Amino acid sequence: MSVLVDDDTRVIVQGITGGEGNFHAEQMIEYGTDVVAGAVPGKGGQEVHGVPVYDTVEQAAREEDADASVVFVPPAFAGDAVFEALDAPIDLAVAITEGIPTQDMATVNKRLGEVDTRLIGPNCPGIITPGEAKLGILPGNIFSAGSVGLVSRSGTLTYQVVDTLNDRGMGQTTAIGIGGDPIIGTDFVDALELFEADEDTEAVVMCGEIGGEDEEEAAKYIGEHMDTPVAGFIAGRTAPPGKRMGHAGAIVSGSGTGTAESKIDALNDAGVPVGDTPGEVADHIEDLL
Amino acid sequence: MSVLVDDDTRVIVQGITGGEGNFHAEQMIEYGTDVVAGAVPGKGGQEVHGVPVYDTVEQAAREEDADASVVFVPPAFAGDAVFEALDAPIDLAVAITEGIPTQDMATVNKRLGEVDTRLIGPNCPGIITPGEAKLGILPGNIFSAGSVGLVSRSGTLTYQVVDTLNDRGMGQTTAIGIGGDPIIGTDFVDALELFEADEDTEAVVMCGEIGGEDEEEAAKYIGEHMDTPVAGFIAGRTAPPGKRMGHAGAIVSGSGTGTAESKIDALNDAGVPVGDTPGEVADHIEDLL
Amino acid sequence: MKLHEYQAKQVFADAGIPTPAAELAESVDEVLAVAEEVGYPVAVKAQVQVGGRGKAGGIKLAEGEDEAREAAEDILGMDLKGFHVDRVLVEEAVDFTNELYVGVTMDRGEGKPVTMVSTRGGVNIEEVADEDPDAIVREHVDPAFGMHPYQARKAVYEAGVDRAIANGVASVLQTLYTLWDERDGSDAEINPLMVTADDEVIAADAVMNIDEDALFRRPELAEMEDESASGDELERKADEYGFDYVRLDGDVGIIGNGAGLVMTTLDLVDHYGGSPANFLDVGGGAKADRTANALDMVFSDDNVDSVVFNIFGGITRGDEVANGINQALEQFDEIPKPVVVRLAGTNWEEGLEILNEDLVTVEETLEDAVQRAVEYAEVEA
Amino acid sequence: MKLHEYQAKQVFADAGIPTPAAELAESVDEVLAVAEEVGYPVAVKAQVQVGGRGKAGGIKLAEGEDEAREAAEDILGMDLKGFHVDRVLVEEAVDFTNELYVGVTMDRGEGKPVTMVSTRGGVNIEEVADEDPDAIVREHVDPAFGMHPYQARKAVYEAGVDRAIANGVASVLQTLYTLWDERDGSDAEINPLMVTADDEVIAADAVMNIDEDALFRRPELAEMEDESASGDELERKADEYGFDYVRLDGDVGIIGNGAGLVMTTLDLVDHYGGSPANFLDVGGGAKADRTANALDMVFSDDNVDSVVFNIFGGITRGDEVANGINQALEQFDEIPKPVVVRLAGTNWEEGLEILNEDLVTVEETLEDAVQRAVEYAEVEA
Repeated sequence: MSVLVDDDTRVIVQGITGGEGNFHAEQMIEYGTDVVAGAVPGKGGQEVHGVPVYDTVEQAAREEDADASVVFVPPAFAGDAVFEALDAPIDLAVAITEGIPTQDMATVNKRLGEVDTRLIGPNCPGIITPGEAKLGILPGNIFSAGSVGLVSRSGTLTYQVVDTLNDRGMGQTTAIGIGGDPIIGTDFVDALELFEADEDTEAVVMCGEIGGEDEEEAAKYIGEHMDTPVAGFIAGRTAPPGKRMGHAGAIVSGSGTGTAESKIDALNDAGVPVGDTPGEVADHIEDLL
Repeated sequence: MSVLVDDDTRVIVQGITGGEGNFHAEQMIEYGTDVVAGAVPGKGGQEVHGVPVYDTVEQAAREEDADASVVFVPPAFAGDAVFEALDAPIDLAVAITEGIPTQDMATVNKRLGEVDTRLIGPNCPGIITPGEAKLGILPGNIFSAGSVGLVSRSGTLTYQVVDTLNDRGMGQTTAIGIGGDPIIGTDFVDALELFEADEDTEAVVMCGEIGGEDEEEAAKYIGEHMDTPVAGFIAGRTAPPGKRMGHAGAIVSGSGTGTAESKIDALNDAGVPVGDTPGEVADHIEDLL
Repeated sequence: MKLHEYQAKQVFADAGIPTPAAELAESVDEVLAVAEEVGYPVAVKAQVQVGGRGKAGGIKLAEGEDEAREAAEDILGMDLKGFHVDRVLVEEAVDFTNELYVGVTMDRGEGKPVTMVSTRGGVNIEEVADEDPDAIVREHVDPAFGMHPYQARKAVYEAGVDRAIANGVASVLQTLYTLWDERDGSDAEINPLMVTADDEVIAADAVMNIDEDALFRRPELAEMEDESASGDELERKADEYGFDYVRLDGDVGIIGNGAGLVMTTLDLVDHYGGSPANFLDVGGGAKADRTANALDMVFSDDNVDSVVFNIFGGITRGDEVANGINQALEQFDEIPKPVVVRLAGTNWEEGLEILNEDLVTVEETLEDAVQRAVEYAEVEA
Repeated sequence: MKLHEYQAKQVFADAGIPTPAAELAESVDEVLAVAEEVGYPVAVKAQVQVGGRGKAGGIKLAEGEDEAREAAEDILGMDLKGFHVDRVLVEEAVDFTNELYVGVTMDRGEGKPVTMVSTRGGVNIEEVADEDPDAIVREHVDPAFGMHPYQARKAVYEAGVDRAIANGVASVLQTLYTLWDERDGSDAEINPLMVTADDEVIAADAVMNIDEDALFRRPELAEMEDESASGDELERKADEYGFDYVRLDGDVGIIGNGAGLVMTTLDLVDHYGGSPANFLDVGGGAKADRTANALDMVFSDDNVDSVVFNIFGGITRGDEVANGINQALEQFDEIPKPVVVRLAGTNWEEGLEILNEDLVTVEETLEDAVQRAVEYAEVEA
């Protein structure tokens, strides 16, 4: 078992004729993902990497019986592309695009409350179930199948943690990069709920960052609702308050909330050990398994 | 029993300091309606007819524990006033105002799908439970308590039908004027559902009009779901197609739908007798009771 | 409120929708001058607000000056379904390979806007809607979000529009929705949207109707309103008085308060063998002067042989109506047509006491009042 | 992107929010001329994008010409928290009876815009938020509907604003929301919104920050962007190179790909007893020239004693990074600071083969690389 995606997931790639979309569609196919269609307005009827392209997501979903879509569309048009996926409808949309205007995401967020589609991202590396399917830009070769669930706000930090887990022989059920933007579709709590419900996930690594209060909410959820053990990591403990560190989300706002300290405290209070280094996180998971 | 309003209903009057609002608030109070507050921005702290006025509907609802609001606000501001009532929140909003721009009502309609508040109107005479409460501009003295439910798109036609019923000694449980605008909050089917669920309503008169397809939908609902007998009346049988007859809703559009003939046929097919005159409607109700 | 074709085209063009080169002309000389400017062939199009202008001879094509003069002479000053033509649009005739339809309106059943695209443009779209509804693709818009660009593309591709022009058509539809939304449109349509040999699209006709209730916040459109918009003198008068009025072809004049009740009065006239001359709703709370104006309206109609005046008081008070009727009738030496009055509801008894029964016939019930008016009309006719 | 006070005030004034009479001045003479025009007393305000300008001496009140000259001489040319002041706003000093706060921002927790009103204006609003959160009324806005007028009124009445000015404040808040919404604001604030003795409201300060990701569709705002906005030369350079860069005060230079991983690298430097000199994210898919630029940045920082270069390849390929490092370092006769490289992920083996180990120290794990860089820094320091 796994979370959200597996080798039965039938995937559309929005923007498959663009540079990024084209490259990563190929990577996904090579990894074994069942990419069944592309969707690019005006490019219907073409084929890319042996996959038929449709003019609209709705057409692609209907004709190819797809249930997920990965969005590689430039930021100016990505909000519209995500709406198109939500309304197609489709079960899962994964938005890789970085730099979508925040107000566009606020209206997407409103729509998410009205439909059954789940959104991962934007500004995220995607989701992978090792050995089965990957939707996004995660480098497939560094993941290995196993029993640890992983959820992270950051891409390369995920890879670092996965690498450390692999070194200890601990593979992953599914890894979800939820993205670093201020407004995202799937947050820590949503992801943790999925891992809690997944029989094969025996422990979860949660990689947070300074800024916002998602990690604090996640700690609350873990304390109140989770049986599956969780170990945490919080990046940005040495970041000075008020400085923008890459991710728009990683701004320490207000006083006392959103800091690494408040997040680590909240997690510890919920019984979640937090590692100082990726190695320590792996230690904790070893203990918990 | 009755439908939606009774002598326990605690009513706010939005626009109570305006001409219409002031006059009808007094009429409502005289009729015995429990008017507990007025709401007019900038007029908070005043009293009108012994009723305290608040600056916002939310304040009025909270302070006076109100559960309904009647909107007497000029058309340019009425859409906003209805939104305010929906979000207060309140259980029932009755919009009397005529001439609200249709696009304003389209956004109100969207919001109605997200909240639990019921809206009656706009451009309607309101709702009355004879002897208990009236919310709107219906002349209280012409109604009498009894066992007939009444739902109508038109104000004065309602009075005509009620007058005829009274002449035969048939009083009303509740009468609802749903309004004649293209977009309204409560339609025939909604009102019929309420009457079907009301134990005291033994028969229902439904007064429709040419235009739209609400009567056809109502006929379908009656045929499939109603045990309470219904008699119908359709105004506009001699109206030429395409001519605007007062109510914006009363435009015969398309061919074959929205005409008096299609509505009468649909009702007859659902077993609903339709009177040619108000007197014939009363005859039918006498037969059905 | 309906915009003229030339006004709607101006609004569309200002928003970036391609329209043919054209100018308004009010005389034969102006027609020839404009035709010279835009270049032959040209279409000469009567600017009156009726459907089916082409079939009625209100649109003519001219290959050169002689034909243009002939067309101008034929159309300017003609009577088109009751409307006097005093202006024509002289427009570049567009060479097209295909005709589409795009439109936006409010779907009252759904309570939300709907946009429409069809490759069956250039014909009576209502007929297409009846005979082959699937030939018109409908895409509803959530009014809170507005139209997403993907929706315009989806509608266009679903309608089977050629991929070569799909972007152009989607862009026109998106702009049309925005116009409709921002100008409080009731309907906005382009039929046909012509496709040229080099895959350009161009709005060859333009319909833009505005929600009357929203004109207060669209002053730039309100000032386009045309006093002569209605071809019927009485209907223009009703506009002045602020009545909801529709002229019909019977002989029983009808006045009442509230659309539903007035329609019912019409129906009863028909039911009792008469024929309604009009629909006239004086509205709620009608005071004495409105009552007098309403009688003036109905008396002015030569077809009317008798009048039924049916008021059920709610906001409207019977005593005020009665005063209005007395005032209006007392100025006549002889009452022009017999008037039957029925008052019910608020203050009906006071009203009946006030009414001068030398001038009117009073009936207690609606049915009796209508029957009496029908009888009078039969006698007068 | 932050607008200067004078720019934000212009945007607000254009939208109809009252602002004091004011003009920009770049010399003492200009200050005096403007002061004469707007009339004494005036405020002379440094136009640099830092908080707490007043406390730092960047805002001075002048009752007459002498004080104005003094203020101008003091402020023009001063160094304000690292920013050189070359422009001041000379503004009519408003006589006020009360100071309010109004603001709009995105509530990321709720994922929707929030508008705020407080009667505790004129002070550090963050302190109010901490000490007495209920003194700030928050009204969330559904972004699909936009702000309903009733919401502005509700927020204003709930905040306890006097009824006499409630309409004025509600109208300012509504306009502020519309501006924020239509210009892709991240924050829009007026603090204080001054209330005058005759119940007028006037924006005495103005904050308007724009979502960088949306500047592409706000060209009129993008062109207000100020090249000198950052006071730090290296941060300006990072802007040019398109790096996410923050200068810190330690001695270990840090380069990496991906914000989370770079922050983790900073944390590890700290964990192993070192002190980070900067945050530098080269981003995804960094090619050779970006790699070289990143090294140039870090070498330019005099505080840096050693560099750790940590790449975990996903989109970014280890071989390309290695080439970039070689290219950048081969141009030096002597490497300015010791560089520790750790490559993992996509093509890391190819990368290690390419890397010139005469120029850099290679470590296999993140922990080892950081520890080595910390050691080097200790030696160099």
